[in-house]
Amino acid sequence: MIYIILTLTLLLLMIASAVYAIWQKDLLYAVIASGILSLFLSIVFLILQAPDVALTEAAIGVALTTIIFIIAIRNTVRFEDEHDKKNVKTTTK
Amino acid sequence: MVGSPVLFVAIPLLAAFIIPLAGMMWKNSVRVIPGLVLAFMFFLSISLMGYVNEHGTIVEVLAGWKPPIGINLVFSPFTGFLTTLMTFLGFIVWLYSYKFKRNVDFEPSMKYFMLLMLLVTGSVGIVLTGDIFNMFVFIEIVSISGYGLTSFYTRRDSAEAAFKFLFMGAIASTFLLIAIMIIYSQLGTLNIADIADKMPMMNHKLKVLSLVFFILAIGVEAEIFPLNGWAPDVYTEAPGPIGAAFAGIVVKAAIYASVRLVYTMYDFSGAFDLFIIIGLITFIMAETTALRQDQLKRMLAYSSIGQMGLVMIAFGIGTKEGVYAALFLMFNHAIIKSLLFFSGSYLVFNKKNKYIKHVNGMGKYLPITSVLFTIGAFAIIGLPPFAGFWSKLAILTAAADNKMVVLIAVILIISILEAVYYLRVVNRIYFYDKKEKTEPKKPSINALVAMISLGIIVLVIGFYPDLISGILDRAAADLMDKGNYIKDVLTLNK
Amino acid sequence: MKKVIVLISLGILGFYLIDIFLGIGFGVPHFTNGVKDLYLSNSKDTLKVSNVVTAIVVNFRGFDTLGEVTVLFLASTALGGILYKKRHHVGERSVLFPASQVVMSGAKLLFPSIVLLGAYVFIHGHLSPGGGFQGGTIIATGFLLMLLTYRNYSVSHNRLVYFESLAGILFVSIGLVGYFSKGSFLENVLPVGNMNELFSGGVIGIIYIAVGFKVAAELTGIIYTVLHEKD
Amino acid sequence: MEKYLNILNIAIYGSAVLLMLIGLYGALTKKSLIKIVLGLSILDSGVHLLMIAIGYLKDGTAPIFSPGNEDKMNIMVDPIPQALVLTAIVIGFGVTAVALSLVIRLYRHHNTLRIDEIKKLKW
Repeated sequence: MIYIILTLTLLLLMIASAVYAIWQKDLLYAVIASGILSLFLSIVFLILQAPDVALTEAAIGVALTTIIFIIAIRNTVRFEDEHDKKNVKTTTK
Repeated sequence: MVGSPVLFVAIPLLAAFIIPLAGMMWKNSVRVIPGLVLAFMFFLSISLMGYVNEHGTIVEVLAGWKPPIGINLVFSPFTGFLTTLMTFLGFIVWLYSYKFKRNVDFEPSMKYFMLLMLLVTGSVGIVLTGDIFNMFVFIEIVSISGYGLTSFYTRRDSAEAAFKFLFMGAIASTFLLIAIMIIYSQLGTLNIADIADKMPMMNHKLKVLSLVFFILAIGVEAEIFPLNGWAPDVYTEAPGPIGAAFAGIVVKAAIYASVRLVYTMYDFSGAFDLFIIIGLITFIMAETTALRQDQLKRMLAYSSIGQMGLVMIAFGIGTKEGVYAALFLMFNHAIIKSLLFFSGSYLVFNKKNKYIKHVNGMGKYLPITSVLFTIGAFAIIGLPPFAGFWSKLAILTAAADNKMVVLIAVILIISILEAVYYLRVVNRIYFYDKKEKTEPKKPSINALVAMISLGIIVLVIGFYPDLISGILDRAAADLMDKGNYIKDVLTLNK
Repeated sequence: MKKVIVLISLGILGFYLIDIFLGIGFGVPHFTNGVKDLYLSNSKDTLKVSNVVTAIVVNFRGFDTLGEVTVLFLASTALGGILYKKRHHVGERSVLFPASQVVMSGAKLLFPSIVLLGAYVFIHGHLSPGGGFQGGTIIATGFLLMLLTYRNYSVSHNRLVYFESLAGILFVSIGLVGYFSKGSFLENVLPVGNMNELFSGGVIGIIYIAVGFKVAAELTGIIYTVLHEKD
Repeated sequence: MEKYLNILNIAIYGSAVLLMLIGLYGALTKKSLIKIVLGLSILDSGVHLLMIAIGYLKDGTAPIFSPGNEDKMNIMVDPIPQALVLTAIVIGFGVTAVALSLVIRLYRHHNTLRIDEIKKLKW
């Protein structure tokens, strides 16, 4: 029972962070959200009795993918609407 | 037996890992080693073909586990024929681009040749493997080296083309995984022969849906109509020889994968009609679009897609004659389209956008290249003394045997279109005056050798089609014999 | 308009997927005579490897893993080709922001233990969850930490190439040893030992160590290339 | 218990499919190249969850013969999808890395990440 509630909560959180990652205009937040998605996903893998996959997902999905996205964002632009001057002004000093 | 099929994968990978080390000691080794490896693969496949003709299909077991458990490689007359073709073309592409990259720095040239070698290896792996997940891994190897090669030139548009390719390829690979999982969840195995054996146990609805996912996934690489949006851009932006490699090697491997699925794995005949419909749409759309192109490489790309449509139609006929025609067409297309890409990229060398009008009057300045291009153009249209004629004849006879009159009419009409746009280019080469002052680039020796050998093959096959028909016949018989494939793989005594 | 088309087609796709997988069912055995039981029993009895996933990844389907390692190798090669620029000026290293003293000492403290953890994970790949890929990634995250923390931390490119190439050569040569001595590529040539001991499973441990080194070197290389890309 | 399993059936498959659809939606409709790559990686996550879910067995244990666990072969979850997902995750990372490097190069040339301003990338 407790496992089922835990699983359902994790799945909900996962979906929520996926929606947030797609919806958010600030790419940095979006990428962090997708990292969180991977974190929840790796816990779900653990519940589904796949420790190897959970370990891989935690290492690759949470750490490396997120970091490589962040590096890419830093080398390019941070906002989805990059020409929206107001947006850029307020957040990148 | 001189070697075994596993060396087709093991040796190139070993070489790929050695090259960075060897490159530190002797800089030229980064171009020489891939060539040696490709030549080795070609000779290995020829010698294995000889063995297979006498002793029958080789089934190679990996890691010592018999097929339902382990992965196996199958070297049959059919897969062997494709392997020989691919490795030969790989070697020719290497030969063509050996000096081509001299002006490029050490590091990019190392990457170019390494990616080229692994592109060929991945394609050969797709053909040889007997396991669907292993096929997925090889498809990914081919795709990633394709992305790298497409964006090789740091010109503006190559990265766009590569990104487009990557976008479609990434979605396709998820579809492929879904299809593999549907099959696995029902049958509990990943081996193609085992799946084919157990296929009647599977629910009909899931069978259809998994086939749809498979076709959606493999169709991206096979340049099937709605999924080939990447192809013209990639052919235009990639280096010239890579266009030939895509048309001659990668697409062949993808077509092989879809044919293997429909002929061996699935057991319902509706799939053949699907092939004909897909092929017809692809053929008509591509050839009519090719007519409107004003860039040479784009025109060649659409023509290549159209030819693939024709191959799909021929496979869709579903008889042994149809398969024979399809294989002949694949062989011809690989050789001729490479010749066209090779000579075409010299005709419009260093021109921005590579418009067709740039070939004006090249007949005087680059006589040999122009003649070779003309041979290629005549051959692909299907004019009688050249190789393309026999394959078109074969497909028309196969269609006539099955009384597919509409099909014959469509193929003939579209062939006229094809003739129009190729002859337009040939016309410009010989009967127009050159306008620009710039001196055209003369092909280097190795490129010339590569092109001439392809041209000779086109002529020889054109005059003596019997040289190859025996091999094609055995290959076609091998593909049609599904029970034999299953028996060869599953009743392996080791 | 485009969004509507996309939504409709996604709806169709979603409907079919849900339909397929609800029909397949969750938590119940789906097939009767699949290869699952063969893998489980062979891994236990023949190979004496306790982690069945490792046995599958490295031995039963070791060819896939070779391909997978090649995919990573290709990715790092293609990446270098894509981001290649003529002049390599190694000036100011770009980091996200200058790290504070606390972070610097913390990273220095953490780095050896992360590497140790990674090594532990791939050495014990056949006994417990984990293995070459996981361990290699953990080591790569250790290097990532150092790269992000220290402005001047540099990984010797040549050393990465050595590790990468030698580990790859080791993997393929173990496979070839199996091919030449037992007749099949990647076949186990060493004694399998006893279950749940460190030296069990024959070549599996060695291959996974090679994979670990290779993955660590490749991932570090990928991060390094992208990180130092900035003009 | 049967009912709970049913709930999980719908929940796990539903959320895996939903993840895939969200990812595809992002990849197909968004204008920013990084968002597109992000959508592709979410799509991958969904497929991985789907694959693991297929291998799951009710009340199963992880496929590891740890001491004291040697005779539980019948209730072990299916190890094969796990091995496949392991491969697929690593391959997915490789593709993501290549995609992002292409994005960086496109930005270098065009100084923008919006596909509607990079002319050819319209589809």
